[in-house]
Amino acid sequence: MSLEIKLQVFEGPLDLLMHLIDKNQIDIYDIPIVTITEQYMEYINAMQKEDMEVTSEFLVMAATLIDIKCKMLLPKEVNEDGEEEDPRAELVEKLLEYKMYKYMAYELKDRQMDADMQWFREKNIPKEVKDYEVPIDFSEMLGDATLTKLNEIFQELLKRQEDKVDPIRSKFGNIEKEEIDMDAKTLYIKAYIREHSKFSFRQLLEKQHSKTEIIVTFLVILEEMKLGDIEIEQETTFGDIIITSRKAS
Amino acid sequence: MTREEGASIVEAILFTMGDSVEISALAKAMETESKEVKKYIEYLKEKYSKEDSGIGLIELESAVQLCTKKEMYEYLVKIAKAPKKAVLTDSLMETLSIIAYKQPITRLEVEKIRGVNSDHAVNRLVEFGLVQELGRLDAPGRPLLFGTTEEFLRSFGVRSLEDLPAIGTVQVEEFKAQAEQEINVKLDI
Amino acid sequence: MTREEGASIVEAILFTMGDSVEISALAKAMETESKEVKKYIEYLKEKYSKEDSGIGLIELESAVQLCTKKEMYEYLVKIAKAPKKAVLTDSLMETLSIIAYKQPITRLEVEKIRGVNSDHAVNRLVEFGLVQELGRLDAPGRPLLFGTTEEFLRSFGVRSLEDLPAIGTVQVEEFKAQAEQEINVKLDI
Repeated sequence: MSLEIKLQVFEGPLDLLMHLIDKNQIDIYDIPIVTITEQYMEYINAMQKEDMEVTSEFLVMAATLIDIKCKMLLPKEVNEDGEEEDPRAELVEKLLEYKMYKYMAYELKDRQMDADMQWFREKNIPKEVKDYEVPIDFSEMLGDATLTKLNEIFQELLKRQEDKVDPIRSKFGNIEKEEIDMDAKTLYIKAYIREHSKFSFRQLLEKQHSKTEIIVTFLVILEEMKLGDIEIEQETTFGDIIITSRKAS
Repeated sequence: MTREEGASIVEAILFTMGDSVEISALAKAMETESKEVKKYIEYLKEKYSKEDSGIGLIELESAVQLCTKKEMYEYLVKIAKAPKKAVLTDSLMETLSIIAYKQPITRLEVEKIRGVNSDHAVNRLVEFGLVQELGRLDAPGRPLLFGTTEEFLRSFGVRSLEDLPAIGTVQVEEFKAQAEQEINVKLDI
Repeated sequence: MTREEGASIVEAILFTMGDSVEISALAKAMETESKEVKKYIEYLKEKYSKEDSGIGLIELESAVQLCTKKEMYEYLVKIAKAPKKAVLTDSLMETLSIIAYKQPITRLEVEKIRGVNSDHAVNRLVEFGLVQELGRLDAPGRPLLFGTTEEFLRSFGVRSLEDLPAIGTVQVEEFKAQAEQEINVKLDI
C-alpha cells in the first residue's frame, strides 16, 4: 500500500504515529500494527531519501513497532492476574498521554489568544516618589554601637598595626610552601616502575604527601599506561589499583 | 480606614507599579492585614465590573495586577502598539502544556512524554519567561525541576494552577468516543 | 455610545498608554468628535474625584494623562522604595573609628590602617550621613579628605571631637600588660 504523504515535519515519532492513526481513522485501542508499522517505515525511508534528519528517536520507535509486530505473532503472554497482555498496551498508553497534552496545548492556545486582549501598563513611578530618600533610623543603625565600642575598635586596630600583623593573612592557617619539582617527581615514579614488577597504586602513594604530589603521580601513571609500559587492573570501584610493569628489570 | 480609602490606595499602588504586586506587600505598605487588603480588592473588582470602567483586575496566585478589559482591545490596537508576545510553535506549546500540568517536572520526563529530546524547547520557554527552574530532584544526577511562572499565568489568562483547563479521564473518554465515531463514519462511506 | 462606555474606553486607552494622549487622537481611535471625548473626560474627572479612586486625571493643553493622586505618595514610597536596612557592620565600625580619630583622613590612609580596601565602607558611611568629605589633600592626585559629621556626634552622644574617649600610649601599655597576662594564664594551665 503506497502512502501519499507530503513529507511534513513531525515533532517526533509519537506525533508521526498520531498522524498515521488519524489519517487511517483507526481506533487507538486497536491499532492494526502491521499496517501502521509499514506506513511508519515508509515515512522513515522517504525522510532518508529526502535527506531529512531522521533522529534516533524515530529509529527507536521503528524498532519498538517491529518488536510489537513480532510479539503479536507469538502466543499471548499472560500477566500475574491471568489476563492476556496486549503487546500494544504500553504504546497505546504513551500515545494517549501524548495526545492528551497535545489537546491541552490547543486549549491553552485558545486561552492565550483570549488573554492577549488584556493589556497591562509600564511601571510609572511619580518623580516625587522616585526622588524620595528613605530617612535613616540612626538609633536602629547604631544598635549597640557605643562610643566606648568605637574607641575599643580603634585601640584594637592600633594594636594590630603595632604587631605588624596583616589582619587578613593573620586569619589564615599555616600555609606550607610546597616545592615540587615536576620533572624530578616524574623521574622518580618512572624509576619506581622500573624497579618494581608489580605494585599497588596505594603503595606508590604512601611516599607522596600533598594533593599536588598525588595528582602528579596519577598523571604519570596514566601517561605510562598510554605508552604501554604498564598495565592497570582495578577489581572494584574505589578499590586499589594494581599496576604491573612491563619494564621492570 | 474605610473600604473606599483602602480601595483607592490599592488602586494607586497597582496603577503605579504596573506589574503584579503581592497581597502581602500591599498589606505591609498599608500597615494592615492581608485579609483587609482582600476586602479592598473585592471592592475594586466590583467597581471595575461597572460599565464606566475600562480597567480590570486580575489575580495571579497571591498577587494582583491591573489590566484593561478585553472589550477595549479593538480601541487599543487603533492607538497603541500591541505588546510583543512570544510566538509559540507547536513544539513549544506541547512542551509548555506538559510542564504546566506535570510540574515540577524534569527535562527527561518531558522527553519521555513527547518521545523526542525537548531540551531546546524547555530552554526557549525559560528564555520567554514562561517556565522557570524550581530546584533539583533528589535523585541520581540531581536533575533540574521545571515549572511555570507568573508570566505564564498572565499570558494564558489563568489565575492559578488550579484554574488550568481540566484534564483527565473525561478527555480520554472523549478521544475514545471520537475514535469510534470516526470508524463508524468510515464504515458509512 | 453612552457616556459610561465612552469614559471606559478613554480610561482603557490612557491606562495602557501611560503617557499623555492628545484628545484628537482619542477621538480618532473612538471614531467620534473631540467634543464628545471632552464629555467623557469630564465624566472620568468626576469619577476620579470620589474617595474610592487612587487615580486622577491631568489635562495638559490639548492632551490628557492618568496619574496617581498625590495623597497616595506615602504608600507608594513604602512599596517602591523598600528601605534597605542600615546596619553598622564590623567593617563599617572599624572604618568609622579610624575616620573619627584620624580625621581629616584620605581613603588611602584608612586602607593602610585596615589593611584592606575600604572604599566601599567609606562610601556607605557617607551615604549614612555619618562621614562627609572635608576637602582635598594638597598632595599628588589631590585625594579627598574625610571626617565625621554632626550626625555622627549626635548619634554617638558626643558634643565635640575633643569629647571622644582618649587614646594613647597608656592604652597601648595596658594592652601589652593584658597580652602578657594572657600568656601567663596559658602557661599556668
